[in-house]
Amino acid sequence: MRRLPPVPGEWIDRDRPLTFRFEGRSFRGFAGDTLTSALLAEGESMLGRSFKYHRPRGVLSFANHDVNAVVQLGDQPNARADVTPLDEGMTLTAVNTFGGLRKDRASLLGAMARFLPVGFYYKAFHTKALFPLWERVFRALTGLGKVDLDAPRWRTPKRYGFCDVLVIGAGPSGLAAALAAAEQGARVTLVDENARPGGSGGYALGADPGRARQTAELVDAARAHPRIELITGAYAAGYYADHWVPLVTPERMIKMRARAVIVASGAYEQPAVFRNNDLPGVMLASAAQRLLYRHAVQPMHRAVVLVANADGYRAALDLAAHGVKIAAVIDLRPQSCLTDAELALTKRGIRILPGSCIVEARPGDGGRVASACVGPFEERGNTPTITETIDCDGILMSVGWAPTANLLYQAGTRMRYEPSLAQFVPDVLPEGVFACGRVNGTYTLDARLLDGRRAGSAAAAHAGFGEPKTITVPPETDAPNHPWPMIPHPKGKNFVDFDEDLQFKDFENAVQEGFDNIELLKRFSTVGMGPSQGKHSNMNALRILARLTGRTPGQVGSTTARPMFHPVPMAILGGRGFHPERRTPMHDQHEALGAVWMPAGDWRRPEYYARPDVARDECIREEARSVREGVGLIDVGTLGKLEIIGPDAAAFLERVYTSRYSNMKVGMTRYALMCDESGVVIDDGVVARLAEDHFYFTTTTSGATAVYRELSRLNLEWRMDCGIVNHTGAHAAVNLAGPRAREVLAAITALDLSAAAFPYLAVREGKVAGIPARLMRVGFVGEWGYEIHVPARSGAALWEALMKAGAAHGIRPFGVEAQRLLRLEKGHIIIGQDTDGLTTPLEIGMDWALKMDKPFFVGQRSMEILARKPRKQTLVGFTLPEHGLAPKECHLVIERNEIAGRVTSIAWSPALQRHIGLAFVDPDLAARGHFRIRTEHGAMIEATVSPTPFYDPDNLKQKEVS
Amino acid sequence: MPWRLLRFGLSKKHPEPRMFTPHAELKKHYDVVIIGGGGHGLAAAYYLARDYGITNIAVLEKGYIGGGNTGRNTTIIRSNYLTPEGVRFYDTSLKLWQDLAQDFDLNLFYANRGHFTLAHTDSALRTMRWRAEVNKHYGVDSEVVGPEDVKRAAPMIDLSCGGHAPILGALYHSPGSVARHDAVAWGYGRGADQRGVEIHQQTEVLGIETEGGRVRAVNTSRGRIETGKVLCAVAGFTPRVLDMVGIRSPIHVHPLQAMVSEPVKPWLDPILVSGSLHTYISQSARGELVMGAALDPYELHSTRSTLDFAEGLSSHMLDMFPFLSRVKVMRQWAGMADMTPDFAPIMGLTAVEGFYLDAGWGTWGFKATPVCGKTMAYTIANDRPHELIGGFSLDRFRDYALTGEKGAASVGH
Amino acid sequence: MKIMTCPINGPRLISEFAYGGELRAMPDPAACGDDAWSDYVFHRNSAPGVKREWWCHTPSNTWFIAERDTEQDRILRTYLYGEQP
Amino acid sequence: MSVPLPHSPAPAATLSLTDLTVVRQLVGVKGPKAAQWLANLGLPLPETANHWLALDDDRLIARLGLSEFLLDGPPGSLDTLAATPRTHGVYPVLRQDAAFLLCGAGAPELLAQVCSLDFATLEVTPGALALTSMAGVGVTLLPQPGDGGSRYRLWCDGSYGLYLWETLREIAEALGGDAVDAQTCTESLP
Repeated sequence: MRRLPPVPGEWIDRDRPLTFRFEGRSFRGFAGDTLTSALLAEGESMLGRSFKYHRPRGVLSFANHDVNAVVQLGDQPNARADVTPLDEGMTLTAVNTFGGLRKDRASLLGAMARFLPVGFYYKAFHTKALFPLWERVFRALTGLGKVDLDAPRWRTPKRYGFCDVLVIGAGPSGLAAALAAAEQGARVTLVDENARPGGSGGYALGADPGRARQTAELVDAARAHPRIELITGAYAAGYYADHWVPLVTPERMIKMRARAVIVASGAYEQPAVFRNNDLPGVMLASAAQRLLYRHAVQPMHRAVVLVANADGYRAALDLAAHGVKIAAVIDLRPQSCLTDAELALTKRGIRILPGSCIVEARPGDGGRVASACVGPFEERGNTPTITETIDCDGILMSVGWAPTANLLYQAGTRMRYEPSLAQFVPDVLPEGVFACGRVNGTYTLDARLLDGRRAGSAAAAHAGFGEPKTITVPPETDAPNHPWPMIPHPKGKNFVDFDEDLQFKDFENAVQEGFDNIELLKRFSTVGMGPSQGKHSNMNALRILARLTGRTPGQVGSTTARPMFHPVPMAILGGRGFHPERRTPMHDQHEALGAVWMPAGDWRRPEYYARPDVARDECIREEARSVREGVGLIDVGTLGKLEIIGPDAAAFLERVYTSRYSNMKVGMTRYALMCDESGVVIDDGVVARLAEDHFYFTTTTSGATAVYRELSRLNLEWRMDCGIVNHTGAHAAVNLAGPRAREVLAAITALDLSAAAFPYLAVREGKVAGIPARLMRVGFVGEWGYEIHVPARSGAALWEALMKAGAAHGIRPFGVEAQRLLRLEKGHIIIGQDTDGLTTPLEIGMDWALKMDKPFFVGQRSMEILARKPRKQTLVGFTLPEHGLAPKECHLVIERNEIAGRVTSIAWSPALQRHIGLAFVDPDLAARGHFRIRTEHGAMIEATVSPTPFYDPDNLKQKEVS
Repeated sequence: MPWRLLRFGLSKKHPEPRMFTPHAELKKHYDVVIIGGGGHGLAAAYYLARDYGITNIAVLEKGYIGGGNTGRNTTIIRSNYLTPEGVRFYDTSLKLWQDLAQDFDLNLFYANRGHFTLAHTDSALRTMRWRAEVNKHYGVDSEVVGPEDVKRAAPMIDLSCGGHAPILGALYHSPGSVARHDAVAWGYGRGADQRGVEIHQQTEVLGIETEGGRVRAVNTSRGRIETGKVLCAVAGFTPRVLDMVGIRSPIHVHPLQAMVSEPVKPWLDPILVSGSLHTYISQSARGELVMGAALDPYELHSTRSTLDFAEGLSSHMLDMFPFLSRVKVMRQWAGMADMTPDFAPIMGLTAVEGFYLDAGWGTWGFKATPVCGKTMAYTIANDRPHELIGGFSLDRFRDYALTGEKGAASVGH
Repeated sequence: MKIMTCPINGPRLISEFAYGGELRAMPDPAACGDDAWSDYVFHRNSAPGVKREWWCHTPSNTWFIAERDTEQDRILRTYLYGEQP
Repeated sequence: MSVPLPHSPAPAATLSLTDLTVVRQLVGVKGPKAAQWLANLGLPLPETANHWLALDDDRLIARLGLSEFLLDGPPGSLDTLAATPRTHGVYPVLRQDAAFLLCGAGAPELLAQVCSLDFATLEVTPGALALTSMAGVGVTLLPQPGDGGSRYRLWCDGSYGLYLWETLREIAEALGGDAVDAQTCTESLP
């Protein structure tokens, strides 16, 4: 057992023991453990396998980038053991093993490593015939966890949040910054990804409890402050424009908008590169300290500590103070700087070997590190000779840090390499973005606290609270980073990137092949592309590239850090998933009548009304027949419904539509066609003149929003004396059509419906079933009919009244499909179906709707140009023989084996007892009068050009039968 | 094990030569200067050298090769377009793709997965039937299939898409493939380099000198070069370069974003695209889910990422694949797309003699890399547009003769 | 997400707005030749820089002009059409 | 100085959602002369854009943007206004909006889940209202400070009414709140 007696400030709750299973064996831990700390406490050091070679791996960072210690946790494919909280009864397995963690058959790949150098897969497997087979092998080996295809959708309560100053990282500098900002009056949100605040102030102690106390006091002060909101267990997933930072908790995302952002995210400790630096038991010093102070876990009994800075000595003291035997401290530096920590160690009689390094670590049974082979360290040298082998069951690495600058980069910060620190530091920060603490290049505790206060004050001032205080932060005296913590080894296995199993020589090879630019190197070697996104590998990769190309790290520069900072579950990003849906006031009536719905933008419309034991097409034909022979009712409430009022109303309409409206009589309607500037048809509808200065007009369902918006803009630009009102949602509308329509309507209105009083294409206002209504006599479906518009809240009542009044006449509701058929019989086009993104009015026989003698309309000038060009295609009506196959919409017209057009609409016409349709064809085929259509199975069907309308060409249906 | 890998194991020193020769200096003069070291520019250089013996070429790249949209796209390769011009052009490209890895002797991970464009509305289904018919006419394997076929190829999909946009059918394009994008640039780059082409990275073009309406020289961050022929192949940066020669175009630059998940064991074989949900997805050889969506809604010459993109795309993905709820998004990024009014490219000669354009690549440029190289090489060598790109000339806008590819490219990919 | 400030409704997420394209003067259709017209309809200089654009706050249907740096993704100022400060 | 919103869901029963659609009458008017027209009818007007004021203890007038107005009252209370003929520069707007009321301490959390507006800063100016987007739908949102925290009136296009109602109710219930019928909640509006 490696669990220590209670450690002051530990995060575990010893009164709440938990049991769980890992790789088929059961273990115990405490509430407050993470999977890793619990397993280590139980003496388990092998936690996972590496991605490429399947080498045994244990703890590296214990800071949310141990991506080799990843487990399958129910429907979570890639749960990171180092940070996933332990829960009762969890069942875990290591991901991507073949036959279990201990006996992973794929570990064979490790033995083949020399055959699989960097980019090996670019160099083989690519013969055309064989690649598909190889690909299957790759796909079997690739990937980490398994997706549970039965896992349910998880909807999360995403929310927006607001604060004046957002502080990211609640370590010493972040705490100091938050307090300083709050004291100046700002509303502060302080966020930390750990379960508790304090950061390194809680574990990097050098066995000095005073440091912990100092941090604890800051935490208490922050908790107590009325203007500080502390959120723990949440990470800032990225920095987005205008200080927008998503804070991700285990349950949800808070999209935090701040006036100023302070990045106090600290630094990642970086590994030293030596042979077998990946053995279980070899870890970053800070990982060991976190295990110790947070979870009371003794990570090893006998440690060798590889250092190049004061932090390493403090780590050694922390371990020594908790019963770990420090076999030796190996210092890469020729002579160390005699810090207090170092003296304290010497007092304890601990060996310190300056100017030395670990040449390689050696495994014992079970794969855990058993000894460290030590030799002299020459920075420019090759592999040192081993002078001594020291037994140990753990190695700590403390040779330097990389700033956690991901968010700073995303915000657009320019970083510069500071040689005295051997590290990148912020050079130019964007407006409203501040940095403090380790990420800002200050490492000693006192300096970090000062730096925090400085940033906090400046950020508050930027957010409009108080004046920025001038606080000077003393420069670092002792470089916290070693510029070259690398020990080459002929046998390799000295890892730089643990995600991707990249060794030192992989980088030499990549550069040799010409990938000597940091971005190219990344793309070729995949360094930093694994799940940890380079948190422990980018800095060393950069140092190696700089060395190999004779440049400084500053000249090499670093790769761009993109969101996410830590990976974010799709459900956390997706939230609840809003899908706005519009309903007409008659929705429930349609539902009750058995409507089969079809989407129309945000709307849903009845495609047809299903009847028991009647096929779809038959239902549609019955609906159509009832319109032709009796009376039908359709909900057309999804049409755009606009009004334009004012002295310039007519003039305005004449500028946006192609026809003329100034000469329209009050009480009449007229077809309206709209083009864009290039002369392409974009919308159509009907314009009704209600008064000299007042028009009511409709648009297509899909065009409604865009048309209203664009007309509003044009009205602003043209400064005309009229106003446009959008009544699309405020009006319900139906079309009552059929020979009996007038009788039905007459029963519930006092309006004079005689052809004389209410002629074809007229508009009238009056009451229908007591509801104030606008009625238009339109002929879209080719029968005597009325389009009736009423206030939306009366829509259902209108529908009920008409259905009731029509019952005696056998009224039937009809859907979109029947309407399509009926209008096709009349040869009316549907914008978007009988036109496409390039169709001009000239191609669809709408020349009559173009009033070219008007002073101006949108698209007019382009139309003049188009009119002088030969037509590429023209829309014609056609009929098919009474019997035989029929093509579908969008089947092609073929002439001399070339594409010569396409069918845009086709249907079997009950009225004509044959298939009729509309098609785009070459003008000469239109002239010839017949053409051939090819079905999807290649059958050729002869079509005859036919004038439209197919049905009632003389429009007799609209005339009073005397 | 392939012999190549044995060589790695058995040779003492890494047995691979340098792919791209470094050149300390720019020459005073080149026969052809290619602006843009992406897939298109390098491919043009490769074919100019290989097929026309023109090797005195400088490829100028302001960043690093393949660092633009070549390295930022989601690598979908298909030819099921809508217009005859488009179908012939992209199908030629697809055939070139299939042999490219062997030509290069470099594994491009060209993986034939099959490509479904899902239809959620009857009008979408209509457009797909149109595409299928045009495709078949030109011998391109493409057909309209029903929801059950989609289910068969991707059994885990929720055909109702959470009840919001039920899948009515799809356009199935069996040749649809994905490839390792970077390797394409490296392959063309290495091939061009071996044939004497000079690739100059970190070399930015600052201006283009013309005289009497023809190209004379190019000014770069590393000095002036004289040349009579310049190819502009800088998708996303086209307007800036056109500005140097005073050419106006209909191109609008919009960011196109994408994101990738953590690696998971492969569960998705085909490439799926949904027009209505504005999403597309495939699973890479690394096990990562590569996901994309529609263009950003407004003009912007920047590759910044937005949170609303990741939110919207995730939500729509979960409509199709609810079980991805706990799969994590690892990284997001963006490229800059040259959009044209008709969603077709702009290629060929221009009003400035000796200035050739390979632009307007919107969201459809990667799949066209090989054919662009071939046709632009022909066009430059002969100072005459290749017959395959006749429909893509800049003049078509002046002449109101657009090439309506919108129906096939609107959601890209 | 970017914040855009509607002159009437104040600062909002840019997702509340619709982009209406660059503010451009239309040549006199009667006076200009075909090529000049097609150039106006299709072509522009799209090189990045500060552009004057139409934007609409959709919940209130408020159209206004935004001066926006299309390279830096910065909105310099917004004002109602014709009320340029 | 605005107060931070709580990030934890509100305690149960401190959140209620009410559908006022059928118990309120709405009248809309817009246009360059709309303000003058209303003034001539003797109605007090909010001075600035996107502000509202109470006409009496049961009716309110809201200024939407510069030149559009929305009047809200019990059924029949606005008939005369609705019947008054328009004059030049005055454009009647038929309002058939869905109308909801949101009350209780849980309201801010609910709003933060569906709307990107910082209500804390909106509410520092008394009488302010907002035209914004909520769960993907355009809404007019009007905070009514009252004892027991803010109450929020909101209106959206009637065709989106059911969608918005169901969306808000689902979230309200998740937050421990519930839907309350109009009568129990309409006394002392606005």
